[in-house]
Amino acid sequence: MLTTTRRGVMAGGAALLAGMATGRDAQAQSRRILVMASNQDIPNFDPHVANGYSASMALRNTYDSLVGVAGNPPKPVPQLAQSWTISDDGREYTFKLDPAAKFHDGSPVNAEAVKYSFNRLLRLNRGNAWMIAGVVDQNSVEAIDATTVRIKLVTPFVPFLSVLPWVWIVNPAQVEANKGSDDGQAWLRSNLAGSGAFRLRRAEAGNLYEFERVADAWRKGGGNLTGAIWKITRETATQRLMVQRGEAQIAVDLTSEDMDSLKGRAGVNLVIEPEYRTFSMKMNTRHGPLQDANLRRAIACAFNYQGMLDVAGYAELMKGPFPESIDGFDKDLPVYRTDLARAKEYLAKSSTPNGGIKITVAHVSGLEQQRRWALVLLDSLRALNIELDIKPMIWPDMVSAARSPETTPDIFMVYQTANYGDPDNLAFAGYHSSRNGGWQNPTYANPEVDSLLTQARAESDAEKRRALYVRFQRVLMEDSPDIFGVLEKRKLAMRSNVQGFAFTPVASNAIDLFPLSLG
Amino acid sequence: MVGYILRRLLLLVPVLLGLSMLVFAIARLLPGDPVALAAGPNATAADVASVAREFGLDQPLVVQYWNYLTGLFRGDWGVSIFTRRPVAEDLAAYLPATLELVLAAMLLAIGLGIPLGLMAAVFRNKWPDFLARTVSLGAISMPRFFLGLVFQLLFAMWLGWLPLSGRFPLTEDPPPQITGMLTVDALLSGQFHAFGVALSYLALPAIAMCLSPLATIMRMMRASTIEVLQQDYVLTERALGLSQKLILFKYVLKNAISATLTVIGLYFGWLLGGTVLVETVFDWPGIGLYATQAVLTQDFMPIIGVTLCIGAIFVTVNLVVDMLYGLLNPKVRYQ
Amino acid sequence: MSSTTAHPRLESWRRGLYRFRQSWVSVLGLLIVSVLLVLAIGGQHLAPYPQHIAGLVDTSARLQAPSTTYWFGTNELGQDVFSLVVAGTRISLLAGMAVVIVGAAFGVFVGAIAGFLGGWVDEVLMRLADLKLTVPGLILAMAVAAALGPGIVNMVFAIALSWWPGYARLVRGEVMAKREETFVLASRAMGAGTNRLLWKHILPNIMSPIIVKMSLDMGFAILTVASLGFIGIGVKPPTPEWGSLLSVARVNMPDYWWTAIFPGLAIFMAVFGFNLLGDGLRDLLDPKARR
Amino acid sequence: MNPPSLDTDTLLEIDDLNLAMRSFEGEIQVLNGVSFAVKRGEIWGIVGETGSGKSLTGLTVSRLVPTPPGRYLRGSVRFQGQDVLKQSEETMRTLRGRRIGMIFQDPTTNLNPTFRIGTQLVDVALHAAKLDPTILGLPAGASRRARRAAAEKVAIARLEEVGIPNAAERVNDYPHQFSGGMKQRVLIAMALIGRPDLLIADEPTTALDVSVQAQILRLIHGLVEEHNLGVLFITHNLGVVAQLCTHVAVMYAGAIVESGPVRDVLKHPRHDYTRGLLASVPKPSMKRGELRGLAGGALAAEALAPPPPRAAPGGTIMAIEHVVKEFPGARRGFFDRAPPVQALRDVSLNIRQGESFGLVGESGSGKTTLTRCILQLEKITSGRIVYDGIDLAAQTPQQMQALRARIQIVFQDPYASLNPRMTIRDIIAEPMEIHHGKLGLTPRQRTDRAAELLEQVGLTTQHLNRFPHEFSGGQRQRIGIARALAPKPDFLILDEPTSALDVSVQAQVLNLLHDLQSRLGLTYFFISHDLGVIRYICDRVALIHHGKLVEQGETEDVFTNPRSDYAKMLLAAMPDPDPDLSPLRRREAVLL
Repeated sequence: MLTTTRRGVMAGGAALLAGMATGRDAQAQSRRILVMASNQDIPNFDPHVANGYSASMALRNTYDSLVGVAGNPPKPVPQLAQSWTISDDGREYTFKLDPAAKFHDGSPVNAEAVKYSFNRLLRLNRGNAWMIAGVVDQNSVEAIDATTVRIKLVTPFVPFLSVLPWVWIVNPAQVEANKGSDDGQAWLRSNLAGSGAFRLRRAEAGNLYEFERVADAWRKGGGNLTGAIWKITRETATQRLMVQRGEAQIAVDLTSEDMDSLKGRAGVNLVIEPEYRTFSMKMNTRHGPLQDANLRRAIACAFNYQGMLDVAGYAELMKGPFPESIDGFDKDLPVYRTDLARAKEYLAKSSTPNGGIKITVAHVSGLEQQRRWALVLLDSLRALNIELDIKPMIWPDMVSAARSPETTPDIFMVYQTANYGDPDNLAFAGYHSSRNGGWQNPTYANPEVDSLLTQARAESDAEKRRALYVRFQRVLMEDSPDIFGVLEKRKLAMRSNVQGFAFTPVASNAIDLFPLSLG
Repeated sequence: MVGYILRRLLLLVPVLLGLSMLVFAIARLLPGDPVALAAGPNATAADVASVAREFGLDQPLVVQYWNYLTGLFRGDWGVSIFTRRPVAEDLAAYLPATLELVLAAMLLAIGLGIPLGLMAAVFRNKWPDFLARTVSLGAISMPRFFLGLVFQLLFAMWLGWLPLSGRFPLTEDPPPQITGMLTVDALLSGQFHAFGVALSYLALPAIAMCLSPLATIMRMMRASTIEVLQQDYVLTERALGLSQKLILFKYVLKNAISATLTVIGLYFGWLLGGTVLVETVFDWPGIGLYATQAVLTQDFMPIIGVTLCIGAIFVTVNLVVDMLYGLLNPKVRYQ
Repeated sequence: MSSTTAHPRLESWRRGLYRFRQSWVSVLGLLIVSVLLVLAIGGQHLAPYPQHIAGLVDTSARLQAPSTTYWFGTNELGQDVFSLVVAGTRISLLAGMAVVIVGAAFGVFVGAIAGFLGGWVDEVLMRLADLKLTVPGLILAMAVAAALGPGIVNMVFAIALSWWPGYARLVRGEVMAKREETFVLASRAMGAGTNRLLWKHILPNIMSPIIVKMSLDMGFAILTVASLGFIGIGVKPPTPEWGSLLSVARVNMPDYWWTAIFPGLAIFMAVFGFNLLGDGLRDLLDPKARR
Repeated sequence: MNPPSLDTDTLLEIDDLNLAMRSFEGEIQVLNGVSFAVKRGEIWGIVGETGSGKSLTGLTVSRLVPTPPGRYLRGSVRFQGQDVLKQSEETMRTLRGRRIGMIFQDPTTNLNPTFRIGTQLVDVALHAAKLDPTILGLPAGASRRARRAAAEKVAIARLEEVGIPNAAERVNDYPHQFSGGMKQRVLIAMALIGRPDLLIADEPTTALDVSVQAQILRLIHGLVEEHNLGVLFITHNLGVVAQLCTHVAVMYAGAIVESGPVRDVLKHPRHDYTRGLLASVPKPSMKRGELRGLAGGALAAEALAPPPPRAAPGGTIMAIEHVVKEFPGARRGFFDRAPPVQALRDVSLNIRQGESFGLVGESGSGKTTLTRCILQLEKITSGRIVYDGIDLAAQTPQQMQALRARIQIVFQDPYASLNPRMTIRDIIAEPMEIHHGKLGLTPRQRTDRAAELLEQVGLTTQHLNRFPHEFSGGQRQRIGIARALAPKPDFLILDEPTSALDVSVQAQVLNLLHDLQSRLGLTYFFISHDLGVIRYICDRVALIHHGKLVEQGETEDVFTNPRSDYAKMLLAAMPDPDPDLSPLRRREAVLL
């Protein structure tokens, strides 16, 4: 329990008390604690249940996975697995575990633990389970010997290595000891059973989480941090001020305006990098006026892309469903850009040639950028004599509205983050009809797209796969189900004494503490 | 008096029961689909249904309420659908911060509001009165969130006198947890340095929060003091030569305070329910933020829990106020 | 001393007016409220950039500091903050008024019934009102507004929901006091029915405290509306509501302070004005504040 | 007025005192050349009607008139030679409580409700002892504790002196645990604790019942004799002055119109106003219709043309038979209630057609409850109320509604009994609207009748569209009467209709009532605590005490030959405006 952890701290604190008055400064010196300001709480530490970037941050530092991710573009790197081999048909992966790897309680991280973890993830079917659901099943993971794991995929899945950093390995002994009636969920929610370089020292829900370096961690090297604090700071302006004042070393949720105001300040480094996080406005292709493809095209042509970019700040316009850096991106794709004449042409071909209709757009209330873009859209649509009703909705309502085409708003704003650098990640979730009713693709369905995506998933030949995705992009552009928005750049502010940070465009706000040092 | 207290305590039961019913009904009748959200972004309809089953949400509302109610008696406040954390645990984590803030604000408001109100009444229609009234009206009119922002800019950013946000230096260990209120815990464990530090963090949000009750208490105190000053017995006391000081601080004060007391009780509850604005600005990890988070995700167990918890505190505080009122008013006491 | 009951009404009006004029703060309040009313009525015509209110964005002119072109500067969409703030007056005033009127109407209805009928009706209604008072208003309003979705009507409803018990309590007390007044007794002795007693004798005589409370509540209602807007549960964009304007702009502090300061000041001024006026009105109308 | 002499016995000399008050209407002079002097052993009655400035005169002596809004224009107020108007507030405090004691009208509001009476007395004693340590009988420099203990002893002694039984225990009680008369005694004890030379009593008995009033008067009289005090006794009641005072000053509109030894002034009034005032008080010798009111400070012209003689009383119109009314006791615990309170205990009386029936009782005796029961505003517990042969309690609401037109009531407080938001026309027309079925008048006719009624009660049609606040108390009471007459009743309950009015106005209203009765043949059920008024207007009278009728009969009979002890006591307690009839003075004569 977290409270017990805190009790422990209390005891330690009491012991320290004597030397407190004099020892305070010295103690601060010897402790190198990195403070990260973020607006997301970490409500759950169960590696097979939790999701969200805050949980990812906590888990990637306290647990280990078979492979990690690093570099730009991101590449799988060894973590628990020292090395791996892939069968020719791409369906069998064999991992060689690092024999030094051990859990915090000292027991080794062995193949059984890997198997246990995969199966638990699948069994619970929560958290990141969707990443491997349908790809791996209960019988796929096989412990060959203590340090060898073989995973047989149910279907070919090219980006398999890209999802592995998000499958964490738990200590089966500890989970089994606290299994309860819910497969250890209650216990793991607030207790760690991992092997990562850090462990939780202090948890104050809604306020902060302090991590400390595991003294005898199996993974050697890395930075000099003795600990880190994930401080929940809801206001981005406050996050910025904290970095500015040196109260925090890293802020992860800054706006473009924040970045502008930090620019050129002494002691602050800014990281502004493209990332696999797309923003698009999904149009309801199954219900309401936007079933009419011409109207969709008209809107896509009328939209003020420059205005969108202006208010977005550090971002670039999307040129189709994929970021440019993703393999499979079609460089020659003809994208819609602001062209009123063309918009009016499309409008004339639609069932409402003179506009005069009212459509709705939903965005997540509180997401400032979405609000701004909704306003830009409102302004743009006036040129087509289309009225826009902006509905800020809370996220649960958005999710439930997406359930059926009838309740889905005409336009549905959505961010999609690629958890791995593969086109499948964005394309399958966003455009495959099996995902209809989910928020990533509430309505769009096209059998041709479905078959292209299913084929591409299994296609191990890179060239053929690329061709499939190009074809997919062309079909999609013709259908125009989305207004392709922007790729917002990742904006991190960092004190200049933070060393060892290397940007990776995957979940880069879930800071990997291991390599970091404080100078 | 004892009978009175017992009767009031007994009355708490139906009130809390009614409150729980009301809140439960409101929270559960709101539209929205928190279950889908909890099931995760990639959940299928079957997944959603299984989550609903897991939380007993497929049962009739009455059954759900009954389960909730019986759970309450076991100390089980339900589980957040969204985070799957027990609400009781969350409340234990968030509530002390809010209580500390509200108590500090109330202490400030009472400590300053009563003497200021007394002063304004004594100098009625003279400049101290006008000043106090205008400033207090200004304070009531100032949106707390706006004031918080201005405070942060002024005292934390530009002057650098006080910390920007939070409750305690991040990299230092807080005093051992006893009540969860850092200043109190620091005092209880004798860590006076930590007390000072915690106090410096508490100062800005508490001040931003206290202004409105301060002004109300001041105005109330002023009004009731003026009323008391016009009472016949004050004339008698003056006519018999008692000093102005004695009349004011002994005879008038006691009568005037009892009228103000009710406002204090009401304000306490009001502040508890309205901390979210200040907590947002100062990143004060309190119940208001928790509630807002729950509202935004329509996570009804925390909503019910918070509302019920605040309601219970409110009712209790008002019970205490009523008892104090009885202590100050012999007529009530002897009934 | 013995003639406190002898305040004739006209005299007290004159006396009140005299007091009202005596207190410069009340006059100031009246002045502020008058300006707000003018802005609320003629805002669309007074705003220099009415098209910005309707939603025109000009991203090339975003976040400009106050100047002679843009008195209060521009926001992140390049809209004129002054125009938005002026346009927000109507929303805030309307919403505030609606909250107060809806809350008061319902509260008066409940309070009058409870106070007049007494007995178990009174018990039930008042326990309900007490219960309502124990539910934190802002959280309830948040929950309801969030559930109903944004929009002025929903917001007004959500806030008014926690507004009525205050009126119910006030009216009940006043009705109970007035019910025992001799002139009501006189009418009862003549054989007057409930309707006549309530509408002709009791309610007209308790209007003063209700009006005073309403005017004092106006400011608070505006504040609550703004608070909901600030939390982000309020009106729909592009409606320029002060709380939402401030909420959106707080991320711009302190660099683009004008986007936040001016809506904040507008809220402050409106609430301040109504509070001053309400205070003055209380001196004018509330028998308890007289003497 | 004699020039003030510097007699050593002279406590207070007020000379040409002029005071102005600022209000929203501008500055008004409220005291206009007031002069008189008080010596030790003298009891000066300051008598006058509402607004005559008598209370302000009393407050001025302790300089308790707030300035502003007050402003002294001219004159001096010398207390034992010092002009209090020129003293500092500090010096004034050495006079207040120590040299000058004060008591005020309403004993229930003049004690601080949240403190034990002991605390309040002790604080006054400690204050006085600072100026005169002998009060506590302790050497200077005694410890705080000793001083407190001594002060408490003194407080108890004083309470005993003013006749509080069990004083040593009762110092720990709170004011609400005392009755009105006891509270006034406590206040007198408080005023006397510093052994003052001058006692200023501002209407100290007005809020009390006659019997209690008599006790308090006796107490004050005794204290003057014992301590050789000077007393300034402010009152509107000439009877009280006649009973208690040695001297009297009659005030009218801020000026003293006449002053001197009480016998001289009351027996041989020189000023018109004094004469008028005396003529306004009903006296046993007066026949109905002989009472004369005052107008503009002078005696009013003779009454209007004498009313036609009244018809002889007929048979019983209202029979009250064994009426009992109980109220549920106060809640004591969760389930527990105090036993029920019996407000009326087996009350029976008959009222005859066309007569005036008086009901006399002190506060809490059940008079008001009885009227409410008659009006069916309260349900009686048992017994019957039969009006014109009809059992009222057995009527359906519809039947009762019709009966209500016949039984009307005029209330005590003319300020509270008229709806301030309605015009006079609407007020008078209201019963006609309610009893539309019986009267069948069109709105136009109602207005006409309202005008007619107004003229009948001595007002004019111009008053129809005005609001109640534009009228004086007496005028309002006339409006109340007009309203009661509107549905053409034959039975009128008059619930203390004149007790809130000044005597001169009371006289006018009594005359009007008499006149109306003669003209319209009404039956009056007249409730009052004022025996003089009852004797003046009623044919028969009943005395009620603690909810029980103790005596009833022909008025003259009861008054001249009371049988019950209670009636005897009441009659003895009633202050008569003839100083020669003062029991206090009789004793004084014996003592001398």
